[in-house]
Amino acid sequence: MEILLIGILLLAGLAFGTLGSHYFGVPRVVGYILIGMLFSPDLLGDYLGLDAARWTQPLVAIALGIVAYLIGGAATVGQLRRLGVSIITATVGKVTGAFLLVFAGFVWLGVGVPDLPGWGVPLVLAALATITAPAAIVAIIHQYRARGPLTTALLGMVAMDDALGVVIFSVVLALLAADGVVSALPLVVWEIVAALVIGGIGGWLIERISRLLHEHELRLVALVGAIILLVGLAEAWHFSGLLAAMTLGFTARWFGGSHAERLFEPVEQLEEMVFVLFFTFAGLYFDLSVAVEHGWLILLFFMLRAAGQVVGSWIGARLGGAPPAIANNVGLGMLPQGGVAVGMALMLEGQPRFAEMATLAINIITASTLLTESIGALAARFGLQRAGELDMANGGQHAGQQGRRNGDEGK
Amino acid sequence: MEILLIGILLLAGLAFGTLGSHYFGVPRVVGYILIGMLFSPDLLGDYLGLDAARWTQPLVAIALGIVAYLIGGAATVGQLRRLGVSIITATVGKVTGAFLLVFAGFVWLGVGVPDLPGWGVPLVLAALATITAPAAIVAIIHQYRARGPLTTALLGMVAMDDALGVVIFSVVLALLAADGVVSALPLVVWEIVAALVIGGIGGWLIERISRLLHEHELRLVALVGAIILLVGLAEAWHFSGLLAAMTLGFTARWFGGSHAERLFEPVEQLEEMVFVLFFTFAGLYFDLSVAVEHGWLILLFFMLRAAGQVVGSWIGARLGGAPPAIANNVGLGMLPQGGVAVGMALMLEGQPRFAEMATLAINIITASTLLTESIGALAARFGLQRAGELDMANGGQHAGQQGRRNGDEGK
Amino acid sequence: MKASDWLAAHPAEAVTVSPEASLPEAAALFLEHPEVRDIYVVDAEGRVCGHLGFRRLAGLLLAHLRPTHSRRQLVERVVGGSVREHMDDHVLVMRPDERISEVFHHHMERRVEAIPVVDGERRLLGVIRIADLLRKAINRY
Amino acid sequence: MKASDWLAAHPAEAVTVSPEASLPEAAALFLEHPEVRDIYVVDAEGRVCGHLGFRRLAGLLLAHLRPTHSRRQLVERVVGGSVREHMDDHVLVMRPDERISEVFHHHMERRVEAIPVVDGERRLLGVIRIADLLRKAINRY
Repeated sequence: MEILLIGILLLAGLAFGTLGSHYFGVPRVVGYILIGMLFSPDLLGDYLGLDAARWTQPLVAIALGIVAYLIGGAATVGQLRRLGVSIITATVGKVTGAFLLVFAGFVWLGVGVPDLPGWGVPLVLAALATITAPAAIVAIIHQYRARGPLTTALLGMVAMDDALGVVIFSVVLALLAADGVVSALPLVVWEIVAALVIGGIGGWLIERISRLLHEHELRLVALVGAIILLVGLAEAWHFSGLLAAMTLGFTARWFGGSHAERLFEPVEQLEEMVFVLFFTFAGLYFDLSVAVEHGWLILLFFMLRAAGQVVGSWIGARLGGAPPAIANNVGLGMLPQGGVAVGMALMLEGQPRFAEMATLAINIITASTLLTESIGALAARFGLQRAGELDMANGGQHAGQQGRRNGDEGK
Repeated sequence: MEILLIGILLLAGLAFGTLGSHYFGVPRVVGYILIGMLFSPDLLGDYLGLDAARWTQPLVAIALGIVAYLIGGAATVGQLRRLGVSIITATVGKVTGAFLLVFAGFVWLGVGVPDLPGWGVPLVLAALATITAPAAIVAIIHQYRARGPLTTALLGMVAMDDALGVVIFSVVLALLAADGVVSALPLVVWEIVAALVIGGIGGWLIERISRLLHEHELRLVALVGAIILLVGLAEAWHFSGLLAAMTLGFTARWFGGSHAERLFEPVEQLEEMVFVLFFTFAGLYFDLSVAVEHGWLILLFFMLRAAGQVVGSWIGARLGGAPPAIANNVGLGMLPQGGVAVGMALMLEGQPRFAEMATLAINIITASTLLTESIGALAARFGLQRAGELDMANGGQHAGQQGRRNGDEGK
Repeated sequence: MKASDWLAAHPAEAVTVSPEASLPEAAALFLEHPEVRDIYVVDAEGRVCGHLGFRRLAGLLLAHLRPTHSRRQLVERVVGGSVREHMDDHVLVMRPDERISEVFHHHMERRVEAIPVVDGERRLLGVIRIADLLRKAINRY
Repeated sequence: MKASDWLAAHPAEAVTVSPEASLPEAAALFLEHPEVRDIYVVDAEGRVCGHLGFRRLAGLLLAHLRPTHSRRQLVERVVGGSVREHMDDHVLVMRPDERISEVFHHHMERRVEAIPVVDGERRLLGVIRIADLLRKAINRY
């Protein structure tokens, strides 16, 4: 039955996502999530007798490894250096701001679950709050032909902030696993250091290996195999698979020299499939009663994250020497939340101790994704417009054009 | 643990396969199988505490669906028509000959297992005997720059015979499921007809859908999603998923008109990964004691299949009007056995009633694959040489050249 | 910028072929126009009905140089056939009043180097070439 | 046929660029040679150290026309950089005594249109172009 469910989720999610983006201009993600919700146990799932639980966990772990690999490979050291000081400081400020405000807010409210220390849930939500999804922002920039220093800053920041988010989330998970006990600190250190070392060695190896494989198909086997192996090792030896996969990508890119297509293109083609799975799975776990009961938590998460990243990125950008026109608007442009955060929340589901927290986190993140993917696009547009980087005269005809052109094609 | 095992199998299999083909000129398949054997319970598997059982079944079903889709999409109706009468008759003759001789031989010997009727095991082995793997043959043709009517015939035949094999195997499985009871005949008809109808409708749909998806990544989601959905439906509604997936490919190609890259290229890139999984899994199931005990069965299978296809293709080719130079040699060129047959044998493992037969079939097919992939290449070379289609002066430097060139690359 | 405005500023003519032409005939067209990587198949009424790319054609005519084939490629190698059988009949086209930036990326996805602009009857008005877009882009730097 | 024999019969010169050149400078080279899709990056000693393809370059300089970016492409779009940073430093080359049929398919895999032939010091002796192979192939038909 799991095969059937995955097939349905992939196809129906894709159909709903592309139709939604085609006719209503919302990101595809929204359609993916809604389809997942439709097949959740509360709605069709129970009725159809579908059950996702057995397959979800390993699939999510591997899929998250694939995304982490791509995040790690986004930039070389040289590119990071040339990205510009203000983009780096603004990204760090944005991530720190969102993390601190969400953490403080949820600690202050005392949101928690029985199995975990009081700082557990706030810490996880704060880590999840640091992630921004690039797709909606890039689409807005394309649609309105935005151009200028704010546009450049936004593009650079959305490319980079996931990497920080992965590091933070990995550390948070390691801390939670140790339960805050000081004597468990060596385990925390192991979880992080082993991930960095093993991922780093793997990156060097996979770069060497990929030089010997000329065929796209064989490189795909090697790269996906390496990611799966790493995720499997992480499970067996208790280190952070997420961090290890990101390190794999980073070191592979580093040793690979300038040209990265060979190492990343085969895997990039799988990314959309991973996201369809993440979002539809997240939708499956969506529980209307939890969402309604915790509606104010969702709103609070959204507000704290937004406020935190607007203030944080303003401080960071100003410290990095960016002009006010950038510093004032850069936080607004980065609201959309997405795949990586959802995948991380799903990963929590795997460990029994975290199960209750996972349900809460998945519901908050899923609802917040729906919210930020729609509002976030408006906010990004507003920020870019305020900075005078939009070409309003020519923008905004996207949906209509697209519809007509598709009709023209084919025989 | 399953994640770890799959990661190990993918990477180690790939490494061993490519090294073997690089240094010893054997097909990669051989290395894949040997790695699987290395991690089988008899050897390292037990020691490392690895367990494949839980994951294997759904993975194999989906992977076989992917391969069947590609087999179905190999040719359009127009291309089949222009393939030439003698290629078609020779293929049919080859498949029929191998099927009949293997079936007759094993029935005569009375090879069976407790749970099944006496004709069960011979029927399954006969169906598995009809498959030929193209890779080793194409490699020989390329290596020796073969050119001529026999070369053309061989290329056409290896492209087509899998499709016949899939049909035969699907019918055999349906018959076995009905246990030969006449009252169960409607179920057999349903298993085949439903597969054709549902696969056909799916092919039409997926062709329509793929016209709307411009991005490679989205088409990959749609195509893989459709295959998974079909395999899942087949499981739920008890029709032949293998046949349905092949029909999906065939009708998608048919409705898709001439240009098929859009519909097949994204999936073709996954084929090597599927084969690495198939062969290493098959190696996992390899049981030395079974192979030794049934060594003479393996040899018999090999001999009967070879004799059947040489005689069958000779008759078929002559009936189709091919000159003796082709008819005499075409059967020799098609010994290599491979991925599809191995995948089919693995699929038997999924149903408890077939489990005992599956172990026997997997061991026979795996051993026979090892045998035919090495001997088969020699036989193909011999046949082509006898027909005077080899360019011996220039051939056979492959391994050495390759080694040196790789050393030249890079910085 | 609209396609019609672009064509007025950067006129470029498409190379066309009949669907009944053989593959070597199509190859000869590419060799006559060494800068071109896309030719368009037009029917007897002059309507665009297909696209044939240089790499696709080279892959077909040089198949014997490749040591691995998918089943699809095996059949293609054995069977041959006219342009009609190997063209992509799902051509992305632009209308004169469409904006280049809205359409261009689909063509990059499809790995083509030129975008045909057609009128309401699918008759070719011209092509927009990536090379010309690139020329304009580097003048910005 | 050996690479050296082919080059003697079908001489073709490679277009080269320095690793320090800017991307627009590299683009200008492509526009000067409209039939070329591959340029080779050679260091101060004249050794081949990289390859830059037309589509790769067009993708970089026309990134603003694309509505979706991978993270890698986002960074590339923001950061820019010289030819050295965007070239493929893993160039497949041929030696004069290698046979074309043994090497050609790796180049098709890599989606390049020409194979550079280099001497023992990795200095360019010429290129073997797919177009010329195609010309020879269609003469067989």
